[in-house]
Amino acid sequence: MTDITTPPPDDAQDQAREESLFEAPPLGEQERMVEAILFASAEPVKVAELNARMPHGSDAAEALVGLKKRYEGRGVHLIRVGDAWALRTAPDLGFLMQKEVVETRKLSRAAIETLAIIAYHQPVTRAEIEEIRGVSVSRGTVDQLLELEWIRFGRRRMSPGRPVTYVVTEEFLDHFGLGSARDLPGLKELRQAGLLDNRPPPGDLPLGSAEEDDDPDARGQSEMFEE
Amino acid sequence: MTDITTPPPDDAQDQAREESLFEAPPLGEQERMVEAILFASAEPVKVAELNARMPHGSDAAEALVGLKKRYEGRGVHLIRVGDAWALRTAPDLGFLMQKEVVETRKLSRAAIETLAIIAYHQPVTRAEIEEIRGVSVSRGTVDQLLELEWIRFGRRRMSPGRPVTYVVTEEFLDHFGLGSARDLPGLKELRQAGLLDNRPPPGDLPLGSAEEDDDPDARGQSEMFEE
Amino acid sequence: MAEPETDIETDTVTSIDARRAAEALIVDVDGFEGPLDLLLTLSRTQKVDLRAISILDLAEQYLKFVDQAKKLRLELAADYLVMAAWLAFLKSRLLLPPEPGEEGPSGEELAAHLAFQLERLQAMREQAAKLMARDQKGRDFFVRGVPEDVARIRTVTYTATLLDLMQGYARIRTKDEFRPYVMDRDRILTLEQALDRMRPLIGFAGEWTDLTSYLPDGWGGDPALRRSATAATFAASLELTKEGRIELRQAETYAPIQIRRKETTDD
Repeated sequence: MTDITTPPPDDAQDQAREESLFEAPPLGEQERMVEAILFASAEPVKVAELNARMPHGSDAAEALVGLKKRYEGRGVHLIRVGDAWALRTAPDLGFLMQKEVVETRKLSRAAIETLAIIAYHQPVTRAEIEEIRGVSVSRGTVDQLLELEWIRFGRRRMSPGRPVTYVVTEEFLDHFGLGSARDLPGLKELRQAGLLDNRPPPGDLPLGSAEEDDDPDARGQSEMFEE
Repeated sequence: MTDITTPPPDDAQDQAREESLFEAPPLGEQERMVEAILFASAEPVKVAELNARMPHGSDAAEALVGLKKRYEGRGVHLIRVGDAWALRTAPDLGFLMQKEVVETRKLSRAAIETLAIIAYHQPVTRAEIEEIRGVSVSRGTVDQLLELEWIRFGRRRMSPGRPVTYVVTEEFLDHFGLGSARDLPGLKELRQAGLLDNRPPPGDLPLGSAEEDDDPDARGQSEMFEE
Repeated sequence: MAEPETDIETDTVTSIDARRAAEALIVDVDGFEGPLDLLLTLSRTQKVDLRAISILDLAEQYLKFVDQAKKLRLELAADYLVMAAWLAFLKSRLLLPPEPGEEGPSGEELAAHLAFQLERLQAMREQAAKLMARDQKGRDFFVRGVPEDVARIRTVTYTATLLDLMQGYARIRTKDEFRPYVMDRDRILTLEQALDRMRPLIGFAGEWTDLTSYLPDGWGGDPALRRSATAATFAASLELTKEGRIELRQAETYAPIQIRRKETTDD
């Protein structure tokens, strides 16, 4: 009798190969497998490793061809990295990988004061602003207001050094809901509104005349506020 | 000093933005975008965030419908997690992923039961969990579930002592592949059988009599489950 | 965990198998999560649907279990004994007709609730098992292996209100001009200042306190300052008394003046 339980080794191998050929999953299924492995993998995966992880008889290289076609023109691409493969978001959609966060901050006290002086005294030079505030004005503060488009450069002053002046913009009026810079309340109104803690000085200086002390040479800025 | 971190947008960008106000990208393009965003994220992404990141006028919800269809039967699935969406590998391909398996700490029987009770009865107080299990809940059990981010604190119950309640999280839904807490298996049957009712014990039962003091107002399980 | 395959008959625990099962339960007593868990395990020996379970039989099984544990000198936790006592009570309620005028729920009601608790616990156990059998993230399905970072682009916008602007301007325009006027009053404590100072403090004056302790720091040394501060503080205390917020007393002429908060709850 022949020993049927132990076939010759060659036959066994052949049989296994044959079986695995029959057992290999359909190509569509292999594509799914490659897709899942590449999706979950932290690194690009070599074809050999794909084959090792997939059921016997699978042909990762062929599945990759199909998968590459499937992802053409999509939001995700199948790309080759050296001798390995990876899924990556389409390069043209890189702009989606950012999130815009808008943060609103209160303007600094220095900036508010500088802005107020420009609004009440425009056109006004930096030296004049410093004189009114009693402290120097940093370049950053002015830049910030320029960038916010709340102030802009006015005409140069016809005085030694021809310093630039600053004026407020339409954007400024818009933001603060003012028809014109003339609509800014005067000192008297500020006081009536309780914005001034101190008692009125004997003379109750109107804004316009206070201006004169600051800048005797300046012409034109005060008439805006004269009633 | 300047605080400005972003330069003003250039003209090209402005123009693009203006155009996009009038014309949302075609739906196919929106699908690509949603695909890329979800693909790039390990966490589920909320529809609102998708919309915020896509160009003006995009409708992520609509794009998701198309995308879901596209991924049907693939190696990667588009799944809903609460009000967010995520791409996940198809569960039937888990066998290919031995390399990616994350070893998780084995949960105790007490922890698993407590988790199920919270999921089905949420929002639920500790006293209610103890009444259902007939045994006190150890601090470690709750801590473990909190640490896994499968449960979190819900609103306090408006009853004497204002006990905290526990609810399950989006991470819980994601982990167990649930679209929402309504998708918990057998929820309807349990409710119909009255097994999710908060039925006060008649008189003095050795188990759960403490519950009465804690929470006389407790009304059934969460409104989450009400249709 | 012992899964008793054999019935423990309520009247005859004679067969060796049954005794072994009962002992297995007892030996495993640490494995139970409380008396309800034990009851649920015992109920399985009835081999019926939980809805059709005989609570009376179950009570007897439980009491027998506790008896045997005692015989084996196993120490049972208190809640097992509390449950035993309660089940004994339930048994008597179920067996004996209710006495006329007896208060409280009937035996049937109590038994029904216990059955409900058992059924609910059983249901939760089954759901827990189903939950853990679901496909799980990181075990059956997987997330993207190389998530991409989302860059956060921060845009800072600055705002200010018209009020800010006006206050800012008022600050500049007034800071020099009126200062001397205020400085004249440097060495005088006004009634308003004393009131401002006392108002937030009196809330804490539950006991009689010497009025002089309310003088501002640094006003007690120089006689001129002290005089002004004392006068203003006294005037302020009169004002607060008038408002009904404090009480004021003096034991005799020239004795220290004392104040304390008036309890508003009294009226």
